[in-house]
Amino acid sequence: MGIRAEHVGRSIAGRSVLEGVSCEIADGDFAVFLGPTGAGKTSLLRMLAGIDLVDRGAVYYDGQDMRGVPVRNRPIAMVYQQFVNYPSLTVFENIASPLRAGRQGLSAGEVTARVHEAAELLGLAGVLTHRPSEISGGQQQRTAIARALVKGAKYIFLDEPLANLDFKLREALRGELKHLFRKRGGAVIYATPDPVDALSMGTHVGMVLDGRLVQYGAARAVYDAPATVAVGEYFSYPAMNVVDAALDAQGTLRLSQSLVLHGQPEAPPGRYRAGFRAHALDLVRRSTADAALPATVQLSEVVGSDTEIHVRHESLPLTVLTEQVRRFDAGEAIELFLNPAEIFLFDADTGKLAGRFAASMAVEAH
Amino acid sequence: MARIELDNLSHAYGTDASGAGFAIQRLNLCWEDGTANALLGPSGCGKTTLLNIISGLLRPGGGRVLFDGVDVTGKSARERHIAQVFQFPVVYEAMSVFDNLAFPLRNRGVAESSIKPRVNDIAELLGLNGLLQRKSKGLTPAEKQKVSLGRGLVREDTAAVLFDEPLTIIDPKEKYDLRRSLRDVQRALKMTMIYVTHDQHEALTFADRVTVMKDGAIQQTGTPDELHRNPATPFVGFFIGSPGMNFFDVEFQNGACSVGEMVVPVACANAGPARLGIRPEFVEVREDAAANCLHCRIRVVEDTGVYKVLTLETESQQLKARVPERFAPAEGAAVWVWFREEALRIFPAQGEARP
Amino acid sequence: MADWFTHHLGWMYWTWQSALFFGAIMASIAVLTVLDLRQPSVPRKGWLPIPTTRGDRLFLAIMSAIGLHLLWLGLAGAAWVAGASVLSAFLAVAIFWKG
Amino acid sequence: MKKRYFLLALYFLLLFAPIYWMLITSLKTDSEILAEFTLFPKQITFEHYREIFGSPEWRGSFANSLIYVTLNVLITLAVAIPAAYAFSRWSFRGSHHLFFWLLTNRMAPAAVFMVPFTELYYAMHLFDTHLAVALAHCLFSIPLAIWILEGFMSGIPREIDETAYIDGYSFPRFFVKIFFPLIAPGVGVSAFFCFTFSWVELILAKALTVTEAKPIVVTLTAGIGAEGVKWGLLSAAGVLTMIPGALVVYFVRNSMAKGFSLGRI
Amino acid sequence: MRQHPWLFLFPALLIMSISAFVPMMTVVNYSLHNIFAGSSPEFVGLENYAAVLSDADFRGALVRQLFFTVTILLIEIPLGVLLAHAIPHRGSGMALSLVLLGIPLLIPFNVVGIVWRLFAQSDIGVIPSLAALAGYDYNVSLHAVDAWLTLVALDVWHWTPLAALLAFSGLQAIPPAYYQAAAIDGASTWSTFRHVTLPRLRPVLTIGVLLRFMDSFTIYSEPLTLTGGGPGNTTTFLSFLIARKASSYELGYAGAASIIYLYIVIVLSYVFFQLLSGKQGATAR
Repeated sequence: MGIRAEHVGRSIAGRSVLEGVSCEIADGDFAVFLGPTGAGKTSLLRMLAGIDLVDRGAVYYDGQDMRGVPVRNRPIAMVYQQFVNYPSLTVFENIASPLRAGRQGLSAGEVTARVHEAAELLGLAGVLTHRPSEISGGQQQRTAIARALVKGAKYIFLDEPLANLDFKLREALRGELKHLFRKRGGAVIYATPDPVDALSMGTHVGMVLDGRLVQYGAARAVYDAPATVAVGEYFSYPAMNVVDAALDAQGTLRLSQSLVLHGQPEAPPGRYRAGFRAHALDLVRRSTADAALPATVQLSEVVGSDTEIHVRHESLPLTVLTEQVRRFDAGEAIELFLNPAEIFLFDADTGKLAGRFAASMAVEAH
Repeated sequence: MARIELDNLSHAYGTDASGAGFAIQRLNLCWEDGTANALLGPSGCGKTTLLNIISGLLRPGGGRVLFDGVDVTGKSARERHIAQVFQFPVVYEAMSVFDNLAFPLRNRGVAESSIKPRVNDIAELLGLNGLLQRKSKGLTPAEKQKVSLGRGLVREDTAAVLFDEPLTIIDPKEKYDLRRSLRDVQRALKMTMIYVTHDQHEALTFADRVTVMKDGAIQQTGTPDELHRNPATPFVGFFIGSPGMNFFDVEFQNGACSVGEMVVPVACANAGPARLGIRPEFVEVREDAAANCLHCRIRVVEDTGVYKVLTLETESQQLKARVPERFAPAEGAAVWVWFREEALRIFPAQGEARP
Repeated sequence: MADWFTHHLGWMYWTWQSALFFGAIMASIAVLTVLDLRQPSVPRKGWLPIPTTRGDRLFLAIMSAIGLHLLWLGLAGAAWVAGASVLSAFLAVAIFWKG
Repeated sequence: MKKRYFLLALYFLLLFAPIYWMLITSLKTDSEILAEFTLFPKQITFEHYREIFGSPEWRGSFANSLIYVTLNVLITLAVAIPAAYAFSRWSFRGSHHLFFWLLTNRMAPAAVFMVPFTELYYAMHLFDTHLAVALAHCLFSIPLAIWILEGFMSGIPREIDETAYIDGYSFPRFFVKIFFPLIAPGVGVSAFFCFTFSWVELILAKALTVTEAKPIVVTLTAGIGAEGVKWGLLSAAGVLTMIPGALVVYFVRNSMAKGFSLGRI
Repeated sequence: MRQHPWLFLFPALLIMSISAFVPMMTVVNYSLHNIFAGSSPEFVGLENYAAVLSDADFRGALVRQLFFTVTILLIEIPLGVLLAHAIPHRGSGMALSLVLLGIPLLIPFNVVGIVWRLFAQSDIGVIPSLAALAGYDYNVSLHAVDAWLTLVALDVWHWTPLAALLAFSGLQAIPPAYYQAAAIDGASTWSTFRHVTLPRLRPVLTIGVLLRFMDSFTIYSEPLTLTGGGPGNTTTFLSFLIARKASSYELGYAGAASIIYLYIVIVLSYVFFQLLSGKQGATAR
């Protein structure tokens, strides 16, 4: 059982914001909808939650059609990107509000106990008597999360809950959220523009692009087989390198003048767009199959404990992710190694995934 | 362009008796002429205050600001020939983009004939050439911010260009282009630039030398590599790098110490309490029990696509470890860890608390 | 009926001419509402200085018709006031068609 | 710096000169008012105030004003709060036009409605009642209140409403427990402006009342223009009419600044 | 979520329709008929309008009205901006200034008239006494110029605080970064005012102009108490004229004049409203 959406669509002022979305989120899933700003993830979340009306299609909870069921009667909780709390209530009262507003009939003692439990879990025990305006942004968002948790709702929706937080706080809360929401009875539905969030938190990932759900499936499966070049580009950090390439009948892939690879392609000969993620390139040879290519550094960026190097190989702009903190100067010549097992072949016209370039060498999916 | 020195600088907003109201405390710093620098720290650490003191928008409570050795503490922003770009876009909305970019030049009486090429150059650099005739009111926030950046870069006679988290509102894709443009300009014109941010990516990417600040005091100044490899304080260790450094409170006895049941093979001359720091990259994790390892349980596994970050718990505390993609054990599994000796860092116990 | 009317609404001084006038305005608002329900009007930008929907254009047409009549009366007096009506009609067409 | 404050001080001096003059006139004896020009009363007298409090006409018209003003504020808030909520939360067909139409009523000159209102309330058998004046003033106070309240409500994110529904609040409970405390300053400001408007409005109040509901503003103006105006009495009454406004502003003083910054007054 | 806007709007619309539509139609009916008490109305088309528009009294009142409104707008708005700059930006000085400024706004309009009548009355007022010292014979009920100046002074006295308060809140809302940027760009004081302050004040100033236009265009109580419309007709404004005609039961004239009056108010308000919504989306929806 869980949430099922069938051909869901919605228009605002005659313009469609979301079209033909179908997916099934089972109980126990942590479903992440990934997509750029304005793609329609928030709309999708709001429709699944019932905050916005569905213009077309239907949403089912546990097999029951939810059209016409008002939000207050649904087993849901929601956390917004903006820190939404009741400004006139204290943190304690905020967390207690779903317990008091509903018809759960809890005694005052039970309410207090459950609020304290949630507050403890989220490190809010010290600020329970404060008002939301008196605590930090991180604490405000934790309050909103505690309110969602304490309700015990079957389905919890989180709309970019970490987007407005500082980098370090985001890093810490990401792991915590995953831990908090694990092993609950229902499902978690989470929207984010950050591909790392999607992969590290989600059991399932839905890629939303231009008002459509382009691909939905187990997180790792989507990551290892992006349906289109657009999914591949977005669901990678840094963005996937995409290069026009030609594959001949002998299984030889020509990416540039000097970069020619041999493999056992899953696709027939023809013209392709070859995609490989930044970490498929490295500064050291990791296996004998790796192909070497010369490149010139354009810019190097330190990302956490890694370095992202933007380079040019012949006329192709490529991005490399290497696991160390190092500074490269612009214009510096370096040698890179490309792992052919990590090359995806996308159809040159439709952008659809045709297959891996070196299937036998592909890393096994987790 | 100038070399900028801060000499024993202090500044307080609301001074209370305890001195806790200090925004900046007795600070000494020097930025060499023509270098790209960053000031990195969490919000509220005093970096914007410091920037405003350098540009002359704020008079410091104590200490001096020197440009090329000349004391400019009492001079106004205009006299210092400083350019500054703010966190949120500041455009003169009634003017066109061109007039906005020309404004700092016109105010200083630059001839119209030399304004035009200069404005066009800057517009080209920032990708604003198509917008020059537009009213700046209708621009998107990102475009407005580029106009602000342009006004900061348009003057050639500035002593330094200061940036106060200028890319906060720019899209990630464009951030990269703008960062590169800024670096290119800096390299080409050998400008002295100071870039303030709370985002370690931006600081470490933009600057040759990064200064980490906390609570109005300098923690460390160095190249990105130095900061990452040899943090001077636990704060730097935690703040730089992702995830940040792990810390353990330990007691040294006979030149060694232990974390839980694991004896850490690190030499330290001083006996007594200390803090041990290790980056998650150097926490080694194995699935089977081994001698002298720390027994942990996996609390959370986060897959980034390139590596996995494990949050581990021992009896008494949590730590993070970074492991390769192929690492199989799932959440809840028992594992054993040890630390790579060469990566261990020792900090005094009386250092500041981890945030 | 007529008695009730005179008794309760007599103070409003209705005649069939004024009833016709208000009837016409009500009818045009009603027609527009029905049209808008069937096919929502999207604001568009024509020769008028602001983007307008159908409703805006009706408002502007009525207001400019009143204005033209008042102007005519003020400048030329009551004679040939039908001229103002003709001008208003042309203006209304222009506003609805290309406004 | 100095020049700025000098300007301000000078302005305040000019601002208070007329008020001061009225105040001292109300404290002077009639003979002193007419006989000589004095900046401070030679002999302070409260006889004018005593006369007002002793006169049933003055007392009655004070009471009449208070009654219909209170009625007006209550009716206005009761209908304006839900209407403002609709405007701030939903964009529905014709909402813009409706909003503008409402505002034009605020702009309409009261003189235009003088005769038809008289006829209307005659027909409704409400002429010369407090309710008539209160309802007539609603024409101006409702749009004003909707405008002010809409501004305050738009400042409260819709997500608060949604969160409340998700938490399980019914609409009435949400409105009373969560929403109302948040817009309370706006309600205060609207009440204040409805109050002042109704308290000072003259044309309609004069046209709709004869004796039963005759308000203070009419009683005040009645004596003007005639020969032998009782200046002392008039000043004292003027001073007294300023008091309720001052009291109301005292209660909503904290919300005023916010109302001003929203630009809705 | 389902939306029930009309349910929420119903009570307000009901009252507004009765209070606005019915009288409005009645006024239009007045304007289209010749009405004599006791007999049925005679439809006369636009005759009343022609009569009103060619009436010297009406034209005079209209011109005076426009002139008055423009005059006070030209004084009150700039003076308000000037005052707003003079108000301290924080602390108790600010609070005190704001409260003091607000006081005239709270005085009933006809009391304002009385205050100024006392101030300007020829036998008991301050102004005549001071003017006499300067050798000027000041008399509101005899000299049109004196009456005008006093009326303008009254309105400026009464309403400049509103402009000042609005401008002050507008000034407070300008982020300091704008002034810092101007300082760094080397802008002069005037240039800063012209390019930073003024454009940012525009929305609040437009609101100020709109409010002051609306209220000064419908001014009634103050001239009634201060000058009674005189001397002669020199301070007779539109509201005054219409109220006078209606009181003498010239309903056709009063109705036509009302409609013309209302038309001007609505057109100008519409223009301001459009300016406002164009410049500041949030306010005008």
